[in-house]
Amino acid sequence: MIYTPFPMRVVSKRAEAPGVNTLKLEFVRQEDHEFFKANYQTGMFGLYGIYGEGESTFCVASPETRKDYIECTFRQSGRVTSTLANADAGDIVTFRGPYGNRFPIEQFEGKNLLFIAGGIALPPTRSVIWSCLDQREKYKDVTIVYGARTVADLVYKHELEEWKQRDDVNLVLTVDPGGETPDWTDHVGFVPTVLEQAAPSPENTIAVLCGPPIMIKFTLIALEKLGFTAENVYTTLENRMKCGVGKCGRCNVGSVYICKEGPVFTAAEVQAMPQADL
Amino acid sequence: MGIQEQYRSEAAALLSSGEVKLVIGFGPGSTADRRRPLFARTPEEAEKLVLDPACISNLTTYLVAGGLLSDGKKVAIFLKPDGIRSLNILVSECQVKPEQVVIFGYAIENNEIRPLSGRSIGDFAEIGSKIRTATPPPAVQKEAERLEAMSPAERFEFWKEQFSKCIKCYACRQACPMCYCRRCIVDVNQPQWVSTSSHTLGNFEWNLVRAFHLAGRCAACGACDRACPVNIPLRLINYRMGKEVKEAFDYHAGESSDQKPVLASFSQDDPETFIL
Amino acid sequence: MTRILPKNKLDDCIAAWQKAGYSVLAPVQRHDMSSFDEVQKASDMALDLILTERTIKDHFFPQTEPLIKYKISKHDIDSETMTPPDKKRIFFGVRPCDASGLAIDDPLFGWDYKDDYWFRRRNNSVIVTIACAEADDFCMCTSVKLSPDSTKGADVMLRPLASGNGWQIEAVSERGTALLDTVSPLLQESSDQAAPVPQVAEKFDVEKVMEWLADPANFESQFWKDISMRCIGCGSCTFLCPTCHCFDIQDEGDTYQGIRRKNWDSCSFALFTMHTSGHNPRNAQSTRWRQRIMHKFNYYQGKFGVNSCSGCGRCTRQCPVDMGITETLQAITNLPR
Amino acid sequence: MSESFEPKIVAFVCTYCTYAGADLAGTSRLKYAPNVRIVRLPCTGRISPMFILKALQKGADSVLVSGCHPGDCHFAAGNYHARRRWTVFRALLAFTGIPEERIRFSWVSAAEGAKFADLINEITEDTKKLGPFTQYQELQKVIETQSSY
Amino acid sequence: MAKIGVFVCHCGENIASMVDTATLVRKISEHPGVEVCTEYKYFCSDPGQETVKRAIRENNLTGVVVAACSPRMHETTFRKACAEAGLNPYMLEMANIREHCSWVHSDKEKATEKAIEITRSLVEKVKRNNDLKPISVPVTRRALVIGGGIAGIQAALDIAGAGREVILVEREPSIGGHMSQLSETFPTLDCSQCILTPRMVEAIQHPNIKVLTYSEVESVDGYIGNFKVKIRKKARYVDINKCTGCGDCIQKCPVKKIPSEFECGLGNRTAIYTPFAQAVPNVPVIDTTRCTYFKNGKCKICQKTCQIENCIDFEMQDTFEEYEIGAIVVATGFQIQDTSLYGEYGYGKYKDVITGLSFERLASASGPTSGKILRPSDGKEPETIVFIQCAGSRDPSKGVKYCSKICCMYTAKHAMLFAHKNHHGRSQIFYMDIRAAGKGYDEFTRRAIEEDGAEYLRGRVSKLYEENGKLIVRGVDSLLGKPVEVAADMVVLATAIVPQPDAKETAKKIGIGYDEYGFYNEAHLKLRPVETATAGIYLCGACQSPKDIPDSVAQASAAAAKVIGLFSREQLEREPVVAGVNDATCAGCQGCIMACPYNAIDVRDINDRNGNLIKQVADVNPGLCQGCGTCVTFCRSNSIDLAGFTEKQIFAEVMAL
Repeated sequence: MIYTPFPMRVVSKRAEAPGVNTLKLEFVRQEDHEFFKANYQTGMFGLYGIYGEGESTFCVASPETRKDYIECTFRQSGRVTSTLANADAGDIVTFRGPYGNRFPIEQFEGKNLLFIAGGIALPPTRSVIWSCLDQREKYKDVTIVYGARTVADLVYKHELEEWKQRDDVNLVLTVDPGGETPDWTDHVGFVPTVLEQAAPSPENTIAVLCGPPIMIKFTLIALEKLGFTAENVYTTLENRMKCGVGKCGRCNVGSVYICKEGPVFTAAEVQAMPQADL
Repeated sequence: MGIQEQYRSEAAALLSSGEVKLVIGFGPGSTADRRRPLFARTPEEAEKLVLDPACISNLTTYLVAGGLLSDGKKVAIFLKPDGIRSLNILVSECQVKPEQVVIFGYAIENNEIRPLSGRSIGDFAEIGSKIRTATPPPAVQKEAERLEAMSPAERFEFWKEQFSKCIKCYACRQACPMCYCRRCIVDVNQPQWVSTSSHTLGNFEWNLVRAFHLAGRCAACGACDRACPVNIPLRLINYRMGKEVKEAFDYHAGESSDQKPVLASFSQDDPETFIL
Repeated sequence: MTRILPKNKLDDCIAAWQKAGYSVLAPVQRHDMSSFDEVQKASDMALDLILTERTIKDHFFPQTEPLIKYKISKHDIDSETMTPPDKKRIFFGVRPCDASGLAIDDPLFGWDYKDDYWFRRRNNSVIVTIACAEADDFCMCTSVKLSPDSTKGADVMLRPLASGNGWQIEAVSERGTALLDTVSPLLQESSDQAAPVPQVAEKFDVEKVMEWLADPANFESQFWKDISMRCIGCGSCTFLCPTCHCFDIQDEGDTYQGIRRKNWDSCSFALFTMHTSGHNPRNAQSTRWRQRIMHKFNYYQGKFGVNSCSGCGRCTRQCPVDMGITETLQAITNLPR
Repeated sequence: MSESFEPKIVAFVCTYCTYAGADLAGTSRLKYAPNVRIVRLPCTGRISPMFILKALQKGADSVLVSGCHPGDCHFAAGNYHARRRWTVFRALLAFTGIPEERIRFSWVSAAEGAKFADLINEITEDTKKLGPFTQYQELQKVIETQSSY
Repeated sequence: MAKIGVFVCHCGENIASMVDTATLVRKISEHPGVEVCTEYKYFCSDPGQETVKRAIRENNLTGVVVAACSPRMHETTFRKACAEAGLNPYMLEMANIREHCSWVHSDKEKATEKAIEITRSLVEKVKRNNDLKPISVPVTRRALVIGGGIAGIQAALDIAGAGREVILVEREPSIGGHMSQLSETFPTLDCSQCILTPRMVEAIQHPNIKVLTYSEVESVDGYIGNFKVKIRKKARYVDINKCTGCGDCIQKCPVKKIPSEFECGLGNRTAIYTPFAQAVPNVPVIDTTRCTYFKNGKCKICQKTCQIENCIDFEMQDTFEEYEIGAIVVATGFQIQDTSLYGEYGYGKYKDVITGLSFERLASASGPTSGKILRPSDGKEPETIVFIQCAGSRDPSKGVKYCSKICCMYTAKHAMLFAHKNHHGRSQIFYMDIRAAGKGYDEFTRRAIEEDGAEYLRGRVSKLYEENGKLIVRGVDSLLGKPVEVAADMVVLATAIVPQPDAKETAKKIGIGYDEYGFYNEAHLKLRPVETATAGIYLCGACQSPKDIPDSVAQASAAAAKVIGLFSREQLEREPVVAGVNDATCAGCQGCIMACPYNAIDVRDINDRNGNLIKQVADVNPGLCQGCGTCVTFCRSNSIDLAGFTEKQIFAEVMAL
């Protein structure tokens, strides 16, 4: 039935940043796994739950090239996320999904890719990043610009290290002024500024941008300055959701149900939505 | 000049002099017998103000909604005695600063409007003192007595039927001037004391909690009762709570604007006949 | 000559339907409230009501619905998906606006993912609409291009006879035809005329309204703030609306077991869109009221080709502060262009 | 009601008086009915009416709320505040048809082990006579089926 | 999820004999979140605690439930064990399956079931416990001693002697208390004044002691280490700093016939007076109810007499002083029972029926008769005195169920004093029992009988009347089983010791508990006899229960030792069970502020970046908060919560039952 989730087993938990954890989940039942494998594409999200507490929505942070498991990264804030954050290997949680649309990565083929993320919004970006890096040959230059408030707030530190080491990835890391540690050697500055300094070429380039509303706003301005068109910038929207399937009305913004017609939109599509409701 | 015209012109004057930023009164409603809240910001809008015996809502609800008074500016409001009583409670609970409110007081007697003299809450001490001796509406009292005469099982059955109708639209809460909490207990989900589901058990919890929270704070304006779209006689339960604090603690909610909340105070001689 | 259902055959009709395995639900007045509830005989029904206070939506999209029952044990969780009872139902005496409401919501619940809870109930139900004989000040079906005798959403259409002795009866769907077959001996042929359909004045110009709403420039108009200033933010208009369909999913239970439920929710509530971070995209009552109007008369139309309003007027009828769709749309209609 | 009905009684007690009184009943080896489950709070002032409602929802047939005698509160006045709340809450429950006999209030000091034991026995006996609180428990059961007409 | 360790203690056989611990362990092991569940004979033993610690370390436990005895018993023990194993000590809950279960039930199956439910519910609670840190509060090393009787003086001297400041408050014009009224003291018969006066002087001269006489505690706020005490200094109308104690004003005062309270009405005083000659400080006060000037607006003879300018000031007002205090010793003493309750003994009707305290004054060398035992009625020396013991004490009908403890001894003393002063005198004592436990006490009473001829008659007096100038005392000698009738010249009642008439009000002001009579409650009769339930407030002397001088002094030194111990630290660690406010949801109704018994909640402004007021919220001072949780229950929006007993914890506890 429509609102019945899959049981999932926690394989491992990783602390990413203060209050931020990543859970790696595996399917308990084969048929659920088959369903997931058949349907999951990068950009989609799910409802992660614990019986007794409820469900909470966040993206599938693992790429569509790795479907043996689901990874999700979330900040601990409400009732559900607080409980999920306490989950340990072996615990049973639930997953409902995958829901929503996807990043059309086959349309990105043969193009340069620019990933821009801020803070806890790296997970959705990371799903696309790995989906592309796992088929590296299909894409041209890959640039990742990632920033957080402080060094501690950077998530996926081990993967950042890995991307840094790779010579087929150009990683630009930054933290907000005041958020650096004494041994910090990367940039200090807000993402839009650092992006402008890095000045990636808009030529034949697709940008994927995820972050808090304020960052998106200023980064879009920066991208525009750099010559990107809104049609070539993709982003994901995260609204409060309950059903995930376009019924409950919560994520309705303008004529769009984020959960069904999103969460992936081009900047042009986002700009067409009533901004005040975002 | 009738009272309506007098208040209109006075309201217009307050607005044009800038003494108040807003006048909250009544205007014509969607049908001939309905009056709706009217917010006048200009002298012209004040001309639309209506005051007649159909103006029964307690408008104090708007004083505590949406940070209306947070800018420190003054607001004028049309209030009946029950509204004045509500205002007393809101002042005593630090939600409204009395100097920010200009009152156009009126009473409805025998289907006629009678003006109440005074413009600030301090001028209405007499209204407060009358609460002690006021008799509740006979219909409410009669129905409450009918219920009290029942066996507990019958009463339970009565309320079960009534509460089973509840749809948790929270119109009672939203209409009530005393429900000014920024986060209602029912919206607390850690822990979820009151279930948000509107099954009868959840409805029992919700209505009991609300009644308890209103004990000694209800001005008996009837806003919740009128607002309820499924006609639960909420007034009865609030009346019964008011009666309890009156009889047990000689407490009369809204008597003055400097009362201590009944449940935040005590007397060593409070009754305790039921305690073993 | 048309087929009629004589009033005095209604009891037999109910009996026949019950015998055929149906529960019969009809307008009733119980515990100071009118709603649809199961009846056993004609005298249980309150068919003279212009409109029940509650809508028949309650029986398709109940205010609270168990979805999943779960039991928590140490290493496992037992969960059992709950389904609505598989019970055939007849809704007798539904007003056209309420019946239309169901039809309006069908595409939403069936959009891509099918909401089984809605459709199981829809499939089990036969809607017997009775055209209105009366309307009140709040009725506004004609304003949304429906009418007091609209057959939208109906399986069987009844029109009251001028004599008051019964109804002209007509099946308007296959399901309706099948239902009438079960009671065909009770129906009569008659030339009795149907009572005139009440005149419901058009209160606003829905075309004009839709046009104004569609203009992005109006989204941030001061109009929204002014019109909704007295809105106290309760959910009664949404909960008594035959088409409003927003909901919440909540787990409820104790340490050992519980039920995941689907509960009505309302776009009027401040918490509806509140993120856990505290950010609320619709943080003022005016933005929430705007959402309600926009959703009903712009977004829904764009998505499903129909406005999400059937003109029942309940929103105004029971609003504690005398607001409602009619007032807002009237005001939009009268805005200077 | 059947002979074998064993009522469930939930007691909310303050730690300084009644909890200690129950401890004294223990150290004095006074025997009383095993039907009570004690929830320890610092003071009767901390005992919210919501606790009582939730206990009833969890199937309590009676609820006991108990603390220090007036004047003896470790926290000076918590029990006076509590007494007012109980007065009001009790009236509320009574008015909605939840029998007063099922919600009991008492003062049991740290020295009154015997009183505690007697009280539990008395409440257990009284509740046995009243029978299970099916009215309220039915509401809980109905949760599963309600709306499924 | 949570990893909870549950440790089921057998407590030898105490638990295991009535609770099937194996079943308990099995059931609890199945409970979600329980990582380890074991049983053991004595978890409180060293090896038991080691087991707990090891389990915490090995399993990375996030919480511990010890199913054993009452938390009042071993909570501290296991908290310590948790801390030693690296777990926050507040991640522990005790499931009381002994006092609340095995010891009180006799049906093993039901007891086991109950133990399971108790334990489960605490497992659910502990899952929601939070790491808490004890709260450190600074200690003001200044003590307040309330009451300047022998107990208060002793406590003050001991604390001062340890180098700490003391404020000694006495409501009478002089310190000294009841002891200053006594003639001689049992069992040594040394002169009361002789041993007391040096101590009074020592106290007033001590550099660390500030003596405030004719003063009363007005209010006490705050908490251990940090009390704020307001003291009312009643207007004396005589400047204490200027007065030399010459006594001229007293001499000249025209109002001379005021019955002296100190002399139990057997002597007179003036309107400007010191209660007794050795008063400390030796500075008079004016009794405004009797002073001619205060009554009629004329007189001022005292002022005219006084040689010091402005020393007597009729305009003087009560003044208030506030002190920061770290600890309080309550030594407010006692009163004797109102003798008007004793119609059958003719008190008030017959002048020669007097109380024991009056007898002390008659026997005192500094008393109204200069130590001669004379009848108040005619000033004649009595030949026969009847002493009636237990006049009120041990008499439930008079509201005194207890033994006043000192009467047996002082009656024996009185008989002896009488015998020493009047060699023909005859003492007849009606008694119920002779209670003479104490060092030298029994010897003392024997001496009264054997050497000084006190005649003890066991029995109660039923009637007392006057006949031919004699007081006829009728009673029954219960040993002989015969009625007795004694013609006495004087009757002395050993009246019951009762709390001060305003003892309950005082207790409420200070914030301590009292018993049904008004004697103050100690925290534990045996183990914490000088502490009250309120941290930082201690008791000594007869305010706690009737006591003689040795006991009062001993208790005073004990209380002083507690204070000195407290003052040995600069910081004090307190249980972190305190309330906290959620600023975001607080509606600022301020009900909690009014409800808080400790005035621990205040209003705090929330401003925006530009400093404009957004709203006001409640703000708990964790130093003042004692953790009762009254505010939490009051708060309608659940915006206050109490650490250690949070809404989440209690909810979980109830929902697991």
